[in-house]
Amino acid sequence: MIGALDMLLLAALAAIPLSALFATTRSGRWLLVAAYAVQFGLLIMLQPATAAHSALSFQLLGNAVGWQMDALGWYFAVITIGSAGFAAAYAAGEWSEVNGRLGLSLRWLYAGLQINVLAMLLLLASGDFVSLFIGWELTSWAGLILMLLAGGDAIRASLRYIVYAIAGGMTVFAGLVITQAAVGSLQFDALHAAAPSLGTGRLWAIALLFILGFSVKMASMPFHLWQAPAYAYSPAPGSSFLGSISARMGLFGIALVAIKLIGLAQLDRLSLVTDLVDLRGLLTWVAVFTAILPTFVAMRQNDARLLLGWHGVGQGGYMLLGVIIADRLGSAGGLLHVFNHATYQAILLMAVFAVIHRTGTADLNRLGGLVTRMPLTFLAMLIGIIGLAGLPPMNGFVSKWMIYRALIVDGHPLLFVATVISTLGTVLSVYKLLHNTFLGQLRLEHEQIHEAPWSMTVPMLLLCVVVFVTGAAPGLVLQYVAAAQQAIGLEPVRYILGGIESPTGSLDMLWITAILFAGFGIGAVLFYLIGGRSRRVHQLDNYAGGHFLTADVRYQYSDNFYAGLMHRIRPWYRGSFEWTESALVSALGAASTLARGFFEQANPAQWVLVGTTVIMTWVMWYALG
Amino acid sequence: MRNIATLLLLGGLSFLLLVITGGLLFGNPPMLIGQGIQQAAPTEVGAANIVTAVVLGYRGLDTLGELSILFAAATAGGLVLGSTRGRSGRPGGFILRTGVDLLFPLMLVAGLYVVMHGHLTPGGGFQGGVILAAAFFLPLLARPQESLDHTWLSVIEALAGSAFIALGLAALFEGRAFLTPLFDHGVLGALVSSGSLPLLYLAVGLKVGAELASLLVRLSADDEGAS
Amino acid sequence: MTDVTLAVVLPLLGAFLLPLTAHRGLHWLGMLLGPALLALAALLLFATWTAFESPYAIALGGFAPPLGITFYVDLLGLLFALAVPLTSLLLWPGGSDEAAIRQQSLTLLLAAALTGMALSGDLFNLYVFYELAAVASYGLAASSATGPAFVAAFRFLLISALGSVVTLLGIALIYFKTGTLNLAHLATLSERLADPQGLAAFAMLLIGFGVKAELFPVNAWVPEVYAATGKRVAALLAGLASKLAVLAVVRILLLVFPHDEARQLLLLLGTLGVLSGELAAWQARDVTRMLAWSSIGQLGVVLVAFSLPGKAGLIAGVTVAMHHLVVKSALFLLADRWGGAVDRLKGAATASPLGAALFVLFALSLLGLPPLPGFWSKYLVLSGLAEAGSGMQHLALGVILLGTVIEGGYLLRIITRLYAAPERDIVPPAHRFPNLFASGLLALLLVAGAILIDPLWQGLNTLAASATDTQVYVQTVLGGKGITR
Amino acid sequence: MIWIAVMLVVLTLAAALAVLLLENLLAAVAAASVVSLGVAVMFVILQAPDVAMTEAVVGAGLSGLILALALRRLGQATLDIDANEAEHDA
Amino acid sequence: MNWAIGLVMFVGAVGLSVIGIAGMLMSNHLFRMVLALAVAEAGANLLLILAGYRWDAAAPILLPGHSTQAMVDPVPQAMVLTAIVIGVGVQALALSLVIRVRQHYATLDMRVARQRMQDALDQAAGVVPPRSQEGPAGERPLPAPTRTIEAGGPHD
Repeated sequence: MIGALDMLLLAALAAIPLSALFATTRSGRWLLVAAYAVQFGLLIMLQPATAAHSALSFQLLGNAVGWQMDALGWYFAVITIGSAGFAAAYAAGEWSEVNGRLGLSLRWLYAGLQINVLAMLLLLASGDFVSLFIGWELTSWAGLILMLLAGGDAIRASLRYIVYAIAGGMTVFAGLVITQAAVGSLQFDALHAAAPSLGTGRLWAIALLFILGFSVKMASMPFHLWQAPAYAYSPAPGSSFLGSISARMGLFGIALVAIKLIGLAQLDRLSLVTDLVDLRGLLTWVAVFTAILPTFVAMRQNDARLLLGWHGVGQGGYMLLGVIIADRLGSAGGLLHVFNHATYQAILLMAVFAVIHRTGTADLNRLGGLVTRMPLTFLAMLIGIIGLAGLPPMNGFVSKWMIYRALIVDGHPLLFVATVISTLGTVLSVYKLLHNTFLGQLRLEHEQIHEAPWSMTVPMLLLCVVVFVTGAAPGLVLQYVAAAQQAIGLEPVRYILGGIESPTGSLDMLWITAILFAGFGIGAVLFYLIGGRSRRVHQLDNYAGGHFLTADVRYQYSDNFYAGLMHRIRPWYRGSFEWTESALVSALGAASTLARGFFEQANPAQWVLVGTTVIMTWVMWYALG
Repeated sequence: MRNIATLLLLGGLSFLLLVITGGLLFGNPPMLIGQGIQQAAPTEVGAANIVTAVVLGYRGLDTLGELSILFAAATAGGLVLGSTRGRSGRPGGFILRTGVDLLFPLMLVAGLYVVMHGHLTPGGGFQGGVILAAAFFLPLLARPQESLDHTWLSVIEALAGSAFIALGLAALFEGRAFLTPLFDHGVLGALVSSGSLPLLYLAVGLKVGAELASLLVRLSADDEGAS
Repeated sequence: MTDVTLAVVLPLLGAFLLPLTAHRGLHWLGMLLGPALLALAALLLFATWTAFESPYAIALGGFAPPLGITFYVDLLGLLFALAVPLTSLLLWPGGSDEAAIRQQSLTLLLAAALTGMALSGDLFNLYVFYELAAVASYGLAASSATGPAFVAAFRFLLISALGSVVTLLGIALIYFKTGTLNLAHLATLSERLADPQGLAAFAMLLIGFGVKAELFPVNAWVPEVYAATGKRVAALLAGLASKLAVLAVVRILLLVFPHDEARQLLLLLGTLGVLSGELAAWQARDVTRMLAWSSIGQLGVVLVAFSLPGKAGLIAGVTVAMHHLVVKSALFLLADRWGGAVDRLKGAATASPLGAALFVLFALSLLGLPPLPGFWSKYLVLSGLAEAGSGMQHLALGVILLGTVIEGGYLLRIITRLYAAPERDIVPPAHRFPNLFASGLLALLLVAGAILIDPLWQGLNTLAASATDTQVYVQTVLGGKGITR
Repeated sequence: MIWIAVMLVVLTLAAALAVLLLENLLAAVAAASVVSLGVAVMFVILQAPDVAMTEAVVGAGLSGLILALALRRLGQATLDIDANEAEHDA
Repeated sequence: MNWAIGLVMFVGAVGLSVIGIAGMLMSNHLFRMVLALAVAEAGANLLLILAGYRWDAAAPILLPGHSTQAMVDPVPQAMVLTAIVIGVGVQALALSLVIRVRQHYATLDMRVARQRMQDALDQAAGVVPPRSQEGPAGERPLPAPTRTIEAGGPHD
């Protein structure tokens, strides 16, 4: 019996060859966008509240393997297919034509996008550890397809990515086999049932291995180095898709294994040094540092894509923080932030790639003043950065508010301060992005730039609507978040259309939005009542020191943005992680040279002797002991 | 420095070997299968020389493998050295030539004798084969210009090896296991006895002789020049 | 007429007769003889496989088992024996000049010897077949007739000959203590070997047979031989010959040395092999040597798998071994044209898209991407290690996973070069058709393995159940009248 | 009897050392033949006439001959190195 | 005192093996390595024969009238027969390889041959040998003589 889940997976599978076939023509690409719409529709038809089972299930090597999708997976799947659909639509028009002419393989791009979607759906719909690992590995490798497409810098970044990804995958693999050894089965239920009776040693091993493996995909500290370049250098649709959702698969894994299967009660058993630090405490601090550090790294970036990439890493920290606090409000905030981040991150990346599409560069020191040329893109980016910075009335504010609230209510003042520092960094760096791209002096070479084509602006603006609507009425999303919370065994958040209801303080975004707009309205009314009027002048229509300015004079430019601040924080961040990573690579190289020397020495028979002698000594030792 | 380390390791190794094997019983082996073979060989195989009974009967497959190894070595040697061209060098003196001429038939007879009596007395196909090879090779030392016909050598080599296998397969066609001795055992100690063993040894002798002769010729040949 | 001895004898016969076809216009016969005999041997083994009911022993020469040499026919032996003619056919050297005929002769000898190793139930007979395989592979290693090939073959010969001497010492030691050579007979006497002397004997055998199995301290010949010789030969040695040597070790381990210490030794050496092989491959700058070192690492995994006790270990070991046989053979075939520096491969995918796709498929399977068979083989090894759960085994688990990460690094380095834009329009050569065809066949096999993994696993279960049961072996060979004193 | 055995072993070991230590390779080959002969006599003492005969014929005779021939050929081997060097320089 | 013979021979067998192995390890001369291999093999063969030796027994040949006499184990003798022939085959092959190595690389030194092989392999693979920068200065080829600056050149 083919169920709704099978229909969805089959549709995603069938769309892969279609993507490879149709990606080269414009109408074909729109057809593919429609295919995503179909998949989205099929997904909506699934009942998110009850787990949907796949008809496909079989025995593999003595393990029952099957697929099922519960509300958690469904929530992530909605974001996945949505991001993919928007990315596909964004690239369907002129973007593909231009880049196709430049040598980008559109077949691989669209097929790769669809393969990613299928792999992620398989992961999100996994029904046991085998299917979880299958989905996990497929997701890791599918991401590589999108990253490799761009060539050049992307290849180095993707090599780095894949080494991290395999390391993460292998850690999950180790967790899997140790789970099997400890529990005797690879079913989710088996671990869930056996977790309370497992010894702490085993539990530590299982929890740590899974969490480490998933953290690599999340790019939590200290595994954060790979993500920004790997995602940033991918082609536009790939970048916006990967940046929106790909890394969140790690969060899904942690929510599933650590919180649902192992359970909070068990996690609390895992403490080091007589209850001083426990695993959850450790993870919250990891999450907080992941939120802070990459944000300040982002501030230093001069490539807009990298800046956003680093923010993606940092925002992941918020989500992990929310989920790992795991109270009603915090976990809801963390999960909600997944959706919110996906939306505004997609907008921001799309806007940046629209600028690249027109100007050919993402270097923040070579842009500026584009607001007059690309106003719609500017608007989209403005809305996006409001979301990213977590300011009302956009949706980023809601999820961040919930996480802050949870931190305060649960009594983590230090964590709260730390997250506020992180938000400060976010605000500063997104302003750098907006300013250096759109404000200031228009560069001479960009005089003739036009607004991005409609095929690119419309998806952006649609997403802006989503960001605004879900910001004003977060209840639309919160209902699914609550279902997802229930699915992983947490208390669901109590939501209303406008936000949260809780005894310690409610949030109603409808009111906040209304007040904000009322404020704007009052301001406008006052401005016009008082008689203020504005007149548009050309940027060059002013003069300084008696000199008329011409377009080739760079009278307003930015370089080394936030120099003072950077000077202050540099002692705190000297790239020690980069240094550690390269030290590891060097160590590997040295070990490799040693091993090579072993194979290439002059008299290979020497090793026979050494080996024999050592083995014989071992034999004697065994004889004596 | 490295040699000193090697010596130290070697000393350690020989010490360990001596210690480990020191507890072995010398001169009184368990002989689990040896005993059985000694009792069964006269009736099962019929060879007076029990070593021959083992080599060609009980462990006949090892002998086939051994022939194959020799063949493999010769083939690989041919692959490495390439086909030989001419041989040069001063012809041997009168005494050498005459001596070799005299020796040739003697060695031929001696070789065949050793081969054919392998099932009765010490000796057999390998030893005899080596003597045969020497018999054919020595004249070449005396008269470097002459050369052994490689075609004939390789034909003998191939046919003798195939004959060994064919003798084994014959048993297989009769429904018995590969390499089961054929024919009657005959009288223990007689020249014509122990079934097909003498035939097998003849095949071994010819193959070994031909192979070693071609190997020797190849090694003694001159280089093909810088190629 | 379906006696499996024929599978050993026919290639030998072919090898003896093949040089005759070099003369008098018999080239066509020479071209046909080898493949025909191998195909016949494969058919024979396949017929035996399909008709197989229960293990049986063949007393060669008709001599009652402990006295004569026996062949033992069970599913494990048949599986590996079947792999021999098939792989040799796939990697058949071809050609009709004198050197080619010699090479074919050696290939046939190698095939015969390896089949013999799969079936033999006698310690010294194993050694003889092993030596035959070794001598044939020295010849094959030198067959490309270049300076490096000669040096590499000589160094190979030295290590291997030294190993043989050590093996001979080991056999002498065993004979000292037991007075027998038949494996079944030895199995009944295995408690006599459960002391330091017995363990030393096992170590000696391990070092000897380990040379071809690319065991850790005696595998220095691997990279240079594979780099210096033809890639078909490398595929034959890395893919096939190493597996049969491993099988010999496993037979000895299962029957004669069922002690924990012997297993631990194997585990230790296997782990070191994984570590050294993968580490060395990390810095390799040409494809051939990268594959050679990676093969050392993979063989280490095979040994680690076989060191696991009981059925689980055997299943895991056979799976890893067979997977590696398919994948490494195919990768070496593809490296025939791509064996040079990694950096020279830029743009190879445009010249040979099918070859590049196959390379990616095999590399992914090697890395264990589910649902390809490589994943399942790795899963079986790792879950076995986790299950067994001693400290040493957990260490091995970690090392294998680390090895996979390193492997991912260097294999991806090749793959990204394949799909990169060609430099200065120098496009690497496309593959020759036979190589592409052979690796395509192997790819089909791999995909079939991925689809049929569960039936295969169940088949392996029955295979392992009988192969790990020493009693079955002893009963079958000695007929219940095991001579013990 | 025992003294003969001891003498034989000492002689053989000395010859084996000589194989390693003699400067002249031809002499080393001769020493290797002596080792083989010594071992062959030991085989006789150990009641293994077949093996003794083989060792004497193969080990002392044939192997010595092969080694000597190879040594002769090594001495007169024309070298490909000149061609190689030329290639390197080019 | 016959049993003591076994012990003496045992020492001889181990001694020969160790001397042979030592020769293979400590010598870098290709030809001598082959010689040492033969010595080591002789030692192993001797040990194998010892494994079947009975101090009170005769050679395993049935003579008319003595059929009841105890005999030494014939099986190791058969094995050693095989091993000796294998040994000589391997030796011949090794020597042909040595001849070829000598032809190609003009050396009988293992270290030199190995280095040249490595270089040749690197060159064939298109990988620059890393040694060329690290080797002692004396072993590096001297830089080609350059023209003096006065003669004018690319600097101007």
